Amino acid sequence: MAIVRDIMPAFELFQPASVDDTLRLLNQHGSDAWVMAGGLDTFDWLKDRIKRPKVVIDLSQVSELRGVREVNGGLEIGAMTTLTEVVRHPVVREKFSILSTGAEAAASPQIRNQGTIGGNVSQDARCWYYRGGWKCYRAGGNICFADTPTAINREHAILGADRCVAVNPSDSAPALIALEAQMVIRNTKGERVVNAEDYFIGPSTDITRMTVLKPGDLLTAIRIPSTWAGAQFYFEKVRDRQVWDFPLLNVASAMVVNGGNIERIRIVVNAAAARPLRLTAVEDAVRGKPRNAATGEMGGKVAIAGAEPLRYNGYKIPLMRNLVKRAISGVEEAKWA
Amino acid sequence: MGVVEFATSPWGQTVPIHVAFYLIWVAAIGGLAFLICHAIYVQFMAKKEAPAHAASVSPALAAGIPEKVARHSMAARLFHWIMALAMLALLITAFLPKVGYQFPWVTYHWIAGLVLTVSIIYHIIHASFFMDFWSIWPDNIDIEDAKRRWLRATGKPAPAPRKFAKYPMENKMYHLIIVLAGLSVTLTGLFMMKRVRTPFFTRNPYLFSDMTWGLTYVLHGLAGVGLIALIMAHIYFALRPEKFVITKSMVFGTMPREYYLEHHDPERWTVPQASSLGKAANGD
Amino acid sequence: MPDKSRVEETPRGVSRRAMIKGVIATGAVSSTAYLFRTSLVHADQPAAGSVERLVTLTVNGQQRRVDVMKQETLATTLRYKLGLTGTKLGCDRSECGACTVLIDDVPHYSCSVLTHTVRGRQITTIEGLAAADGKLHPIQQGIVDEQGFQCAFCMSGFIMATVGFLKVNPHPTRAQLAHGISGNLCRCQDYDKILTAMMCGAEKMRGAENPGKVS
Amino acid sequence: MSTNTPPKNPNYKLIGKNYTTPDLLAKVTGRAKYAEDYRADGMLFAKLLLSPMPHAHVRSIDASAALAMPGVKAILTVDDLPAPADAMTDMGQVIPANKLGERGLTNDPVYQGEPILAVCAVDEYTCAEAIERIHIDYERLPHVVDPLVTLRPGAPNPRVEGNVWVRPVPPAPAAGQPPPPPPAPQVQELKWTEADFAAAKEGQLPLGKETDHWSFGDWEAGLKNADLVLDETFVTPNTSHQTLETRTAMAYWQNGKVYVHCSTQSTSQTVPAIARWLHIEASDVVVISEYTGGGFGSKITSSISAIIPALLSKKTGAPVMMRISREEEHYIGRARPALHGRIKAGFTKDGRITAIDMFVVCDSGPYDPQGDANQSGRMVSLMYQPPAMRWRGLSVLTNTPPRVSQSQPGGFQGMVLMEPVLSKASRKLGIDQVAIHRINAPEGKAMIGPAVGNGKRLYVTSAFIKEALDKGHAAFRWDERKALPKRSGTKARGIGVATSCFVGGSVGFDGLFVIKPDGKLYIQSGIGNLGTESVSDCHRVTAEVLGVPWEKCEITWGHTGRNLPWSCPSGGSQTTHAMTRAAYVAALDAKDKLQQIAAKDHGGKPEDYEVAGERVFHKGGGASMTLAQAAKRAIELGGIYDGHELPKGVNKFTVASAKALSGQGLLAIARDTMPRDGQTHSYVAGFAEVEVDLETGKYRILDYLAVADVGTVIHPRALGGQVLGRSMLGIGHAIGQKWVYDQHYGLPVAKRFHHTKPPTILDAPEHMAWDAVGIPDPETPIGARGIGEPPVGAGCMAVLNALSDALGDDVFRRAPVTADTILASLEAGRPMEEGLTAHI
Repeated sequence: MAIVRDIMPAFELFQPASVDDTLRLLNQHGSDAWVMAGGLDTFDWLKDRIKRPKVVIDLSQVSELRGVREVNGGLEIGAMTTLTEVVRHPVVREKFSILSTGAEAAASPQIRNQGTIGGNVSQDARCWYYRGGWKCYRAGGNICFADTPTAINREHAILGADRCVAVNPSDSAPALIALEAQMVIRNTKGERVVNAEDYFIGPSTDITRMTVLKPGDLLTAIRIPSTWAGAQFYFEKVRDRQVWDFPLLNVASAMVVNGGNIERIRIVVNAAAARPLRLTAVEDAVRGKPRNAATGEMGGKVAIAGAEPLRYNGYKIPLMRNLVKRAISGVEEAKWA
Repeated sequence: MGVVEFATSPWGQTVPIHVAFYLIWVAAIGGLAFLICHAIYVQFMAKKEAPAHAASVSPALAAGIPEKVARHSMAARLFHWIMALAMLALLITAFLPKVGYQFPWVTYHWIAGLVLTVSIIYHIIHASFFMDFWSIWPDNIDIEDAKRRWLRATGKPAPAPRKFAKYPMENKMYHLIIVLAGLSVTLTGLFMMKRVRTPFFTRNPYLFSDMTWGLTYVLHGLAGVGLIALIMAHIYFALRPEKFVITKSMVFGTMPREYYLEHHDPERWTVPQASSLGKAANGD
Repeated sequence: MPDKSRVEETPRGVSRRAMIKGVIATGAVSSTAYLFRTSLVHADQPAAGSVERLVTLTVNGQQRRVDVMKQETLATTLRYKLGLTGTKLGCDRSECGACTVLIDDVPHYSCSVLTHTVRGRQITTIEGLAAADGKLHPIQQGIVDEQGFQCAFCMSGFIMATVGFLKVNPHPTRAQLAHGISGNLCRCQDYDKILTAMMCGAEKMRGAENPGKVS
Repeated sequence: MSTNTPPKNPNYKLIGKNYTTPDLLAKVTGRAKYAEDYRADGMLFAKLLLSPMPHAHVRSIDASAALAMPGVKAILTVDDLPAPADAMTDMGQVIPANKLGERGLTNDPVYQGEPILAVCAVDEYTCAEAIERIHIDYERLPHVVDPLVTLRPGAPNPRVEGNVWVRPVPPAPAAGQPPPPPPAPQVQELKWTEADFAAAKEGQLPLGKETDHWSFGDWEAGLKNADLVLDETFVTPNTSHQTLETRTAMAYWQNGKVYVHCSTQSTSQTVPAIARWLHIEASDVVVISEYTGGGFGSKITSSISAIIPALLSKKTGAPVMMRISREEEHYIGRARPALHGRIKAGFTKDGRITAIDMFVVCDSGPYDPQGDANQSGRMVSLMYQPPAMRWRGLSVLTNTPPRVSQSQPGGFQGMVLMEPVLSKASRKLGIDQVAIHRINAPEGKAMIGPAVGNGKRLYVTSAFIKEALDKGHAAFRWDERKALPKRSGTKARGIGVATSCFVGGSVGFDGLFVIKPDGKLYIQSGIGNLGTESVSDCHRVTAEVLGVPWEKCEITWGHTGRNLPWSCPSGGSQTTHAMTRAAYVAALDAKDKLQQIAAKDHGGKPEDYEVAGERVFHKGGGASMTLAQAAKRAIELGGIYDGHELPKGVNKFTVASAKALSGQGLLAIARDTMPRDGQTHSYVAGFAEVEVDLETGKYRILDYLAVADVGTVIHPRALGGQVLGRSMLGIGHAIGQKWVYDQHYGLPVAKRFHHTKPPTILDAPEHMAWDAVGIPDPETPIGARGIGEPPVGAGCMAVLNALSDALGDDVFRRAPVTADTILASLEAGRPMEEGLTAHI
């Protein structure tokens, strides 16, 4: 079969108006069904004719999945809330600014106007071999094209690789994990809630999936507890182009400092592995220490323990070290700045 | 739905990538079906006549047979059980994730694979130089007797089969098949280690062409699912009452004199006389 | 790979298209519709509960009845069924912004919006900006005054993105405006002149809204 | 913010003034029609089937299942294409067709993505499904995507014939005879030795056998007597042109003529190109391209793919549109060839270059040999004025998409290879960057390239780059910025300057317009409308010379069925120079005819009459007539006045148009035969300031200033757009644009914008400005030169020189320079990128 791209193949389109209807459809069509939120990840797969779902279930009409609600000091964000809505929400900006910073770092304005928070955390890997339609492990094959003697893997993983070396590209995910967010997942059997850090899975667990979502599952909401409201936050994304680009690496930290000492801290990096990595070792190492450059340096060194570079991504190790350092002790800006 | 799964290579060519995973179930169900049928057959259909044997043992010779006939040396048993463990580990790590139970399996799998390979190499050397190498391979008599048994089992006239040598026919046949499956699975497996991260050498997935790799995976898969059925059959026979003596001999190393005299032909499996048993036990 | 069933159903597809042609004949659909006709190969009957193909869109204030395939993007509908070719396709992959239109005043990449998802929403394209009497929108005027853009293939997208951004942030600094319209690519890379033109337009807009403070 | 104050000639009413171009209103309202915006009754669609392999032979094609599908109308393969035709230059010189050249479709693909066939159906959905039903049996052939790999002993060749282009030396022209056609280039096999590769140090370009070379002066002595000799290897990137409008085309046949709606940089020049590809008469081709969504060299005369819908239309008897997707554009959309370069340069203590020894390997892609290799040497010889120089080069083939000239072809790569040497020298010798550029800069009729046929070296018409450097030095507050600290906190900052040059104009084209009885000028423009606005800018000269207000000028462009004159290709910065000259001579022709008509009616000699203020009047008062009256008289007089009699020497293309326009008024027609002493070139000096984040390797461009030496400024805003726009093109090459190929499979993995990184508005310098020296070129009447090309190298290298100023030497040795390279190199204290591997 000759390959042709850039024309979407036919599919059956359903536009349920409620979560219940959605779940019923998901249950009915099982693995034939493709859930579409903002569609920005979806359209790439469909237009390339690489993935060909028989049925597309468009969530755009499910109003109950939209919007940000305040729930006892925290927030409950509907999965279909657009990144722009999240970025502009006053409470997010005021209490959980790390999330607005992270979400605003994603993609481009138009994409944020359409892309949803649920879609952003559930998006598929961007490895250019996988996305190019090469039949790799993640695509059900038996090879990783990005980890071969000739592979170009500048954007790939330095940690947690297992056959597949793709990374998770989400910018909002690390912020959510830092905020101890919880993901609300529903299917016809009922509802379950998982911690954001457990929502993402690596290739060693399931090489073909990025999250715990299975056919029939629907991410309905993301809950942010009040735990870290108003804490000191740090988010930084390093990318090639200042807009419209996935992270080479990003870091998010939430910190409570008392008397100059780090009392509580959560720190997460993404695009270093197939899942956002919460750096518990770093958290343990710096907790109780004074918040200063020395502690930052130390945290940075702890962060990169066990990192394994590929041919072209060695830079990610010092980059991760430095970003973690900054996430702990901040940036030393230039005098002229 | 084919037996082999194909994929489109980066050059747009259709190449095999591995066996269709439904074969796991085919093998499992097939194995189960076999042993159920076998059980039913043995239970109800097989002729219940006392096995008539061509010549019976001369009392003089029988007298010399020790109480416990040494069958498997410690070394041989050790090998068998290590291999068995490795094999089980391989099957579990290979197939559980495929049937939905996810866990990081790759490392365990290749480690178990190495254990299996080493034990097989050991076995080959040991069997070739320290054991009666030919004792496990079917000989003319086995084949002739197999025919006789079949004719008699189906009620046709045929001369009585002779007693077995050291290993019953089924045993020998099974070994033959397991050798084939085992060798293909380990050889392909060794090459496939070139595609995962191991401490031994740098990965090179481009060692072979897409097609060669595909066939390697297919062979590995076929042998793999084949082993599911084989192992099931093996365990089944090991647990059958009439074969249990043999199973015990794989644990303790010896089988009782009576069983030996009833099933085995001292002419074809000469065991050392009682006097020299001690010596014989440490290695035949 | 494409399932045979679809091809066998073609006869039905054709008859269905004939019905749609009828609709076209009534003038409800722009006469360009048939140029990018509903595909024969994809003209099968919808499954129970799935979307109906005949939809009503509100484009530049007008109601337009149009026959839309399930996988059809808004850009395709606008360009090939409603004849609104001012909306350009530069990448068809939400990577260039040339196809930017306003949906309920919010800029979207029309190449990455299924037409079926915008039923009942207000769509504004470049053709809908200038006043009925032909008076240019202040942003358009700003470009004319400053000779913004070179080849201008990206222009309508840039204009729609700017108009959408200014609705939320009418008093941007040059840097803020740059961020606001950073979802649009210009390959002539006339970015400096574009920003100058857009800032000029923004000024005019503020002037137009409160004529008192025209600077 | 463009702070530009080009000195304007006070006598000019239009030249040097901003105005609203005639195409702008349609653009801002979305009414402007680009190729894909046209519709025709019963229009069918076409889609391409692309080769999945980088090098293969098609054994067989089974399209039966596809053709059996309802809605599928036709399939076009290479067998349906006309044989390649020879080309003919304006001088009537025949350029034999390249037998190994590209044909649009092929059974022997030489790069992944090369079109094998096209399917035509009622819509694209059907096309796509049909393509998936086509089975093609390929024989895979060895491939190579890295020019240095194919030069290794025993390495595969990208084409069956070999791996390098060799151009046999043309025989010397016989006395009095026109030069014989240049012999067709040939592909041969060339392998370097293991010793060649071993001789090069890590990261250094091996110097194996070349296929082409030239030299002037005693370069060996120059290097020997130098106080400082640098030997630097640098690699420039392959970059797709990535015009925002892909090369979509729609075509149909009417009364034996083919009408092609395509995307092209040039209008009249596209007619013969399409005629040649279709192997039909130029008079049977009508090109419609009123608006083109960018070219940058990739659409100089449209694209060969435009013949596919034309031929399908012939086959099906219906109009056919072939939309080209962004991914397809990556394959057939053309790209700038990468140059691997190594330059050995000698300097005196005070920074003057003593000699340059330059070696380049040009990745020419699978088809035609690219001139970039040779041009890089020529431009280095002009920009840095070495007293002695040797240039050696190879044009190597690879199984990657076809290359073609991109803004400042070769010149750009020359600057990118030489500027790092210059800035390193400035640090080693402790000489200011601006000073070292100034001391080596060309001046006046500066020499360029090696000696030609007559044994003499060629020279340029003029060069005022020193003035540009001085202007920029002041405007950029260079010395103030230089005095600032280089490091603070986690940041480092630096400033950089770079000079750049390229061909700035050609000669010999035609002007054509009619003064009608309504007193208006109806100007015919054969110039392409690709956004530079030269399509109308050049004709401001006509109005200026005749003293007609711009409001009374109507310009017809973009449709060769509307009687356009023969114009230069809109490429290589020729247009402003060539077409202002053509407009000027046409205006003189009109003036001459007006004076003659006035003399006829009112007595006296033509030279007694003056043309100004829309009138032709007797010097010192008295008789006069309006242009409207003169136009009426011209029709009455007929003959040469209304175009019934046409002058000799004008291109036949223009003659045909003039005939169609005759009798409508006073017809002005002329070919530019004005003298020119020297080769016209333009120059730009770029200044940049960057800030590098030492912990992430990311850098921001804080400020950028470009000062252009382009002679007289015709249209400031359009010029500003060109100077800063093309500077950004160069900056894109500095900060991120690239190709990425997997060498094992020979396939691209970077096909999307977020992979190939064209700069966004947020990657542009935070502050940008431009200026122009504004000194007229002495060798052309209006004094205007072209500007499209030279800003590219200036933009790229001003930024990279600023980066070196901030970080010091040996951090990077190829472009683009991205965060990963900077961070890894700073971490290791040496260049950490793979210096020579292509497409990483």
